[in-house]
Amino acid sequence: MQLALFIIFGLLAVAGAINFLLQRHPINSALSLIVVMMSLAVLYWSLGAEFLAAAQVIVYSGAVMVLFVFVVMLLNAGEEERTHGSRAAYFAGIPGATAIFCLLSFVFLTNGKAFGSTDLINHLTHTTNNIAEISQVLFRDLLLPFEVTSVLILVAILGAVVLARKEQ
Amino acid sequence: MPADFLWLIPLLPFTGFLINGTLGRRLPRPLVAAIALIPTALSAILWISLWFSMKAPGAPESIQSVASLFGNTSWIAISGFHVDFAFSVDHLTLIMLGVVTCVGFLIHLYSVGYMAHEEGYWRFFAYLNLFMFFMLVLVLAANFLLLFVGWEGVGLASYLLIGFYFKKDSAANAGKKAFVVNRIGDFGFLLAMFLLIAHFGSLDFTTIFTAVNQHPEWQGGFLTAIALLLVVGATGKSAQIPLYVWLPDAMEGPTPVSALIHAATMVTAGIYMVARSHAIFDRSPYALGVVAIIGAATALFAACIGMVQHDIKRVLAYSTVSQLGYMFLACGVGAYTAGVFHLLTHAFFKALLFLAAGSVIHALSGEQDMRKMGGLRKRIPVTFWTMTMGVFAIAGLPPLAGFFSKDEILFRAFVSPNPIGKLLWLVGLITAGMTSFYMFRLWFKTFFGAERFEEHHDSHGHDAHGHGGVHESPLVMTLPLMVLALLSIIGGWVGVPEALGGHDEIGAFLEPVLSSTGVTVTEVVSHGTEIGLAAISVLVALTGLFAAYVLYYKKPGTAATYAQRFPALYRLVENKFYIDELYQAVIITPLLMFTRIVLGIAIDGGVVGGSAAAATATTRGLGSLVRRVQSGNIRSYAGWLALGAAAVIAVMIFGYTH
Amino acid sequence: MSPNVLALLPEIILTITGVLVMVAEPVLPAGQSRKPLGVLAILGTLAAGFASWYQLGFGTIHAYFNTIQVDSFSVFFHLLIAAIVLVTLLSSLDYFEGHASHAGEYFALTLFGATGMMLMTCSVELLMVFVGLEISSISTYILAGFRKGQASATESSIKYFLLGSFATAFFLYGIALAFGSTGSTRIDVISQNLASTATPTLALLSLALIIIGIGFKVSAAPFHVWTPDVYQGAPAPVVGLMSTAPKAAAFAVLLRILFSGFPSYEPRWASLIWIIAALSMTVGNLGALLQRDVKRMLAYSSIAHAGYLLVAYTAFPADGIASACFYTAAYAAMNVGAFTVITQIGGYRENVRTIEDYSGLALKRPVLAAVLGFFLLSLIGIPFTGGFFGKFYVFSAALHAGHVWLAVIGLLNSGIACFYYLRLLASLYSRRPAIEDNLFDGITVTLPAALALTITAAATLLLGIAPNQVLSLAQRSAAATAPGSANSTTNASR
Amino acid sequence: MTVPISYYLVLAAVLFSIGVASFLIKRNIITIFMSIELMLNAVNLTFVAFAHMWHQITGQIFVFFVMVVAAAEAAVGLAIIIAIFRTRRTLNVDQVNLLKN
Repeated sequence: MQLALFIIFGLLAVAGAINFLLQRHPINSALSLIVVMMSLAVLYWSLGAEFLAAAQVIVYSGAVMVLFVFVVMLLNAGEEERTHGSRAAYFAGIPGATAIFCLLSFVFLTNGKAFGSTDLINHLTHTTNNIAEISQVLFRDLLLPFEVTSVLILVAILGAVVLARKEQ
Repeated sequence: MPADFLWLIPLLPFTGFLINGTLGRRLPRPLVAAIALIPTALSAILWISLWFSMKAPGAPESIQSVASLFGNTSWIAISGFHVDFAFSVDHLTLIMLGVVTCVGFLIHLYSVGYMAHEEGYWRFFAYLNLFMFFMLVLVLAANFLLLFVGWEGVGLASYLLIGFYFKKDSAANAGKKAFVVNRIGDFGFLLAMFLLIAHFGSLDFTTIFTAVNQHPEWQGGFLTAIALLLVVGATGKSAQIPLYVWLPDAMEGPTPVSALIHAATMVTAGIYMVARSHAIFDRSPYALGVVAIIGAATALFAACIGMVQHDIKRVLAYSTVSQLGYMFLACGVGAYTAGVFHLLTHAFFKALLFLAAGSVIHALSGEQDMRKMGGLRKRIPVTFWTMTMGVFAIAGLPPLAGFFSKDEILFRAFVSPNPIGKLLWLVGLITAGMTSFYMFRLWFKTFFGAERFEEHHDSHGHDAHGHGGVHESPLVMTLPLMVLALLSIIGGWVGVPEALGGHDEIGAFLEPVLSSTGVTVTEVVSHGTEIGLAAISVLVALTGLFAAYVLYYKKPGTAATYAQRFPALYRLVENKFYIDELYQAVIITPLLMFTRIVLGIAIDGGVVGGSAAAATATTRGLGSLVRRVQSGNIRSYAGWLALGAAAVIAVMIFGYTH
Repeated sequence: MSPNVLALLPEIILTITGVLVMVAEPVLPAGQSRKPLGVLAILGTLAAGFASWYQLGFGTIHAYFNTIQVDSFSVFFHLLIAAIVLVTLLSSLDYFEGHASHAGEYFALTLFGATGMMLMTCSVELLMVFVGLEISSISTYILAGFRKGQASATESSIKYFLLGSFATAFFLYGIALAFGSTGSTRIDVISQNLASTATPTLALLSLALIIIGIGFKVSAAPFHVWTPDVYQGAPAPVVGLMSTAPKAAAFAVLLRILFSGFPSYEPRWASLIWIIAALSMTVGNLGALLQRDVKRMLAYSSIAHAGYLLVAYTAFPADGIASACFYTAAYAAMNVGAFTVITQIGGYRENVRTIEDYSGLALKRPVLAAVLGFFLLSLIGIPFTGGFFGKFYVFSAALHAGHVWLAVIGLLNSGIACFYYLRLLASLYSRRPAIEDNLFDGITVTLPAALALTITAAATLLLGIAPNQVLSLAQRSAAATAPGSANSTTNASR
Repeated sequence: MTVPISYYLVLAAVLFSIGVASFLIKRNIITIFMSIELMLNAVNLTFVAFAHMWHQITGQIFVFFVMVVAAAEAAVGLAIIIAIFRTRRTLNVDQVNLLKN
């Protein structure tokens, strides 16, 4: 069943990503991205990260992407023109991106044996409670990063206020 | 004098610099001059007392003093390697110190008169004191790093002083050129230092030279590499081929600066450095050969150019390059003593010549072109007589200073085991004749013949003195001239060779420092040969005198006729063999083109970027060669980032392991 | 004091001051000067600096379940960052007077950014490094666009932001793969587990991606493309800050990751760093030759200096850390100093841009010109300045490690570099062309700015005359970070 | 039926590369920014896969932090985009190139 889930939602994610790439209207791109994120949420679930899956749906698709869509609407961004400001992006960038993909896949596949396979059942039986475990780590071992993110958010708020405010 | 006071010698001028540099602007001129002169005089007095304490029987051959800055640690300590802020004095340093402090003081004194009407008086003296400080650090340094600090420092001070008239573009450019060319030399010096660290784990003179002396089996190899790199440094500072180009341009600075920095002291730093590290050079006949050939070639080449210059200071500048070539030649044949001896006498007569030239320029309210001089002998008699001493000394006529030192070099070249020793001697001899010729040319053109200058009464010429009228300089300027003239006469008597009935005192004095432990065996030659060689060189000098006499005094038009007969050759020499243009064409332009093209193609989103914007940017300023390095497009940048990322990953995964 | 508080004392002080400034900003009436807030920020920074110094007396402190390791290495960088921020605040205290209403937020963001940078240098947990990096990056993205009226400022901001986030994704990917190959994100555990990892190529890949991310932050070639544009458009005091402090923090992170995390892979990463260093020096210096805009030229120069600094990384492990630390300090002193002068000359409007615009400065403002000249000489690497010893250490360290050619390339590059620095220097001391004679009339060097200049000039000089003080601190920090030392320290907390 | 971890990793690599490619190809600044989100999501998948492999919850925690950071970045990024739109009246990235050599 896990394989089926992987194939279906993996393909859906890739299809969403490609659609994201090909769509010219920002809204369509945003919606495709939401498809990718939803599919990823399912894959998280299939890897035993059910809390993360929920957070992915709520935070990412729900909040962050809504923000994007909101700004697209606000600025009334229409279909993007295919201007040709940069040929370097094609001559250098696309081969670069392809090469990155090839190199990454090469390493992943050659090391495939060492990674082993998913073992959802074992995972589920061994880890009693995903959320309890998460809070154990989050509020103990990684307490400091958690606290420090408040500074990060403070900076973000401050920045958004400064930048978006109109000059008097 | 206790060793602990060594650091006072450089520190005194530095205080002068600090005071004048910070407060000088608000102080009256006499006070500025006093602040600059008194520390220099004190340094000279300290040198004298040092001299006596080291000449005393039983005195140590060298004394060391380690200054600790900010606590008792070494100056720099990196794991397993440390450098102290240490000064040391031995007999070689003592001679250099004498030249720097005494000639330096005389030139300071002269400047009081020469610069009296300049704006930026305080700035000038502050820079001059700064120069003294760095120069003294250079000669006192007990290790290569501190020597390098002084080395760079004098370059900096020289840069500031050449560009002293910074409102004049040519002066600013000359300063820049001097700086850049010297950096090329410093590159070699730095590399040499790194090699020294790598091989000896130290930069200390004593440590390194002791190590070399303890290992007679070290021949050539890395020592040659170090020596050659040091030579690169020395060619930069001492204006030798191929890095001599900055020195003639450096004449844009005030004349006392030319006398102090570009004749007597700073430019000899290269020779000092080679002599100082002779233990290394002695092990590398190859490097010595290079030094000798560079020296001989420079001597001849610069003398050629000097023969046809019209600017009085430029003649002296090329003459300096040529004389420095002699000193290099001396070092190259292993005759370090002769090199240092010539350094000493040259400091006297060349400083004299420059200061006298400055006095001439001062008299003519800034005129430097010899074609507009002449007949000055009666108008400025003190300058004339002192300069005459200088000219005779540099021409190598006995018994003046230049004769003994130059003769010593030629003799050493003649008897050196170097396979081309005789050729080097011949080149030196020809150069001696040319030197005599162009110096007497200068002498005749300036002081004899018809008066070709105009009487300025309200002019503001080069140095903007604006007194008007041709006049002798004040005593404060002529006094140094007289002292230096005296030194130019008697300065050579410390090195009269035994063949001529002397005792070669300087040779004996420098023996403990410069004696070769190596293998430089000289041919044993009779005193007769030595006297014969001396006679030949005197003859050659007299020939030069005679030629100049005929061409520029007896029949003043002849020189021009000869020039017309060989127009191409004359133009070639007059334009200094087009070396500046050559460098521009071969090095600078290709470098700029390389940067523009390579960057344009390799990094550019520009060739590929938007065409309309590219066109405007291209026409807007940088010329058709300039490709836009960066297109300004975020996507292009991301493209390069992605490509770079792929490359980094590939190198990391498949790359070689060093 | 609880070890947890002690370990984060400087960061806590900075955050509290930042919050105070941020809260006070809207309370102050609209027309009133924001200088008191700036003074408050300066005091906070000073306090943070002293707090770091105080930490030095406690040896190595581990806190927050080993996510934080305060040792002489982190203190070194803390002090450096505090000093840079202090100078930046001093030089920009009057920068916004009469121009923008949100100077308070500028001060607050600077303080928060400093918090992030300090956290980067003292954390040994990659998650913490990531969060710190984001704090510092986001605040600099915003600071870069602070002159909102100017189109170039917002453009600089968006370029920095988009490309910065792009690079952050690579960095994050690197962390993910490091986690994948070792099962941990703590640097010391990574180092231990690497010995037994079943997937060494994955570890290499992760290191490559981390180097890409950090390489972007320190603007090393080939990840430097953003630098000139961003520096040109951003306000001068901010450029002074972001060309030094976040870079210092990123260099510190790279040192920790390479020297403590991946020491066993040294043969591989050293050759990569070798290439990056050589490329950065060359690209930076050749690029700078072509520039007319001074800020842009200094941007290229900062690329080149990143290259010099990376040379130190190839000297593993002996002198690498110490010389890298020293060079960072020397570079920070002279670069912040140069930008402080530029801030004073250009003012908020920044109408003195090109090298030609600077011509004749020495006639009108001799002291400013002399100070800028001094920093330029240090950037060239003249003795008696910090720049000289920085280069000297770095290159001699590289030679010790046997990288002769890298040192040669570096020296050649520092030769090229003097061309463009001298172009500016010569311009300062040249006669002014008759046009635009009033360009320098509006310059007023206020007391805080003069103080900032004094601090940087004194630091540059001191590093050139008596480098041993800083060097010994750098060597202590090296001892704290060198491979194998992590295990020998004692745990002060838990 | 189990799935090799490497499949997940390759899927993440695919998504990451598509993210990089869209950064290069997209013209609208907002969508370019979305491409970064896509890349971050790919990294998140990697984290989750490794967390599963190592039975270590830290990997999952990381994803939380990435989400927080992404949200913060989004707030700031969109504010910058609004500021850019105010001065330029365009969102086309090819027209944001005042600063260049």
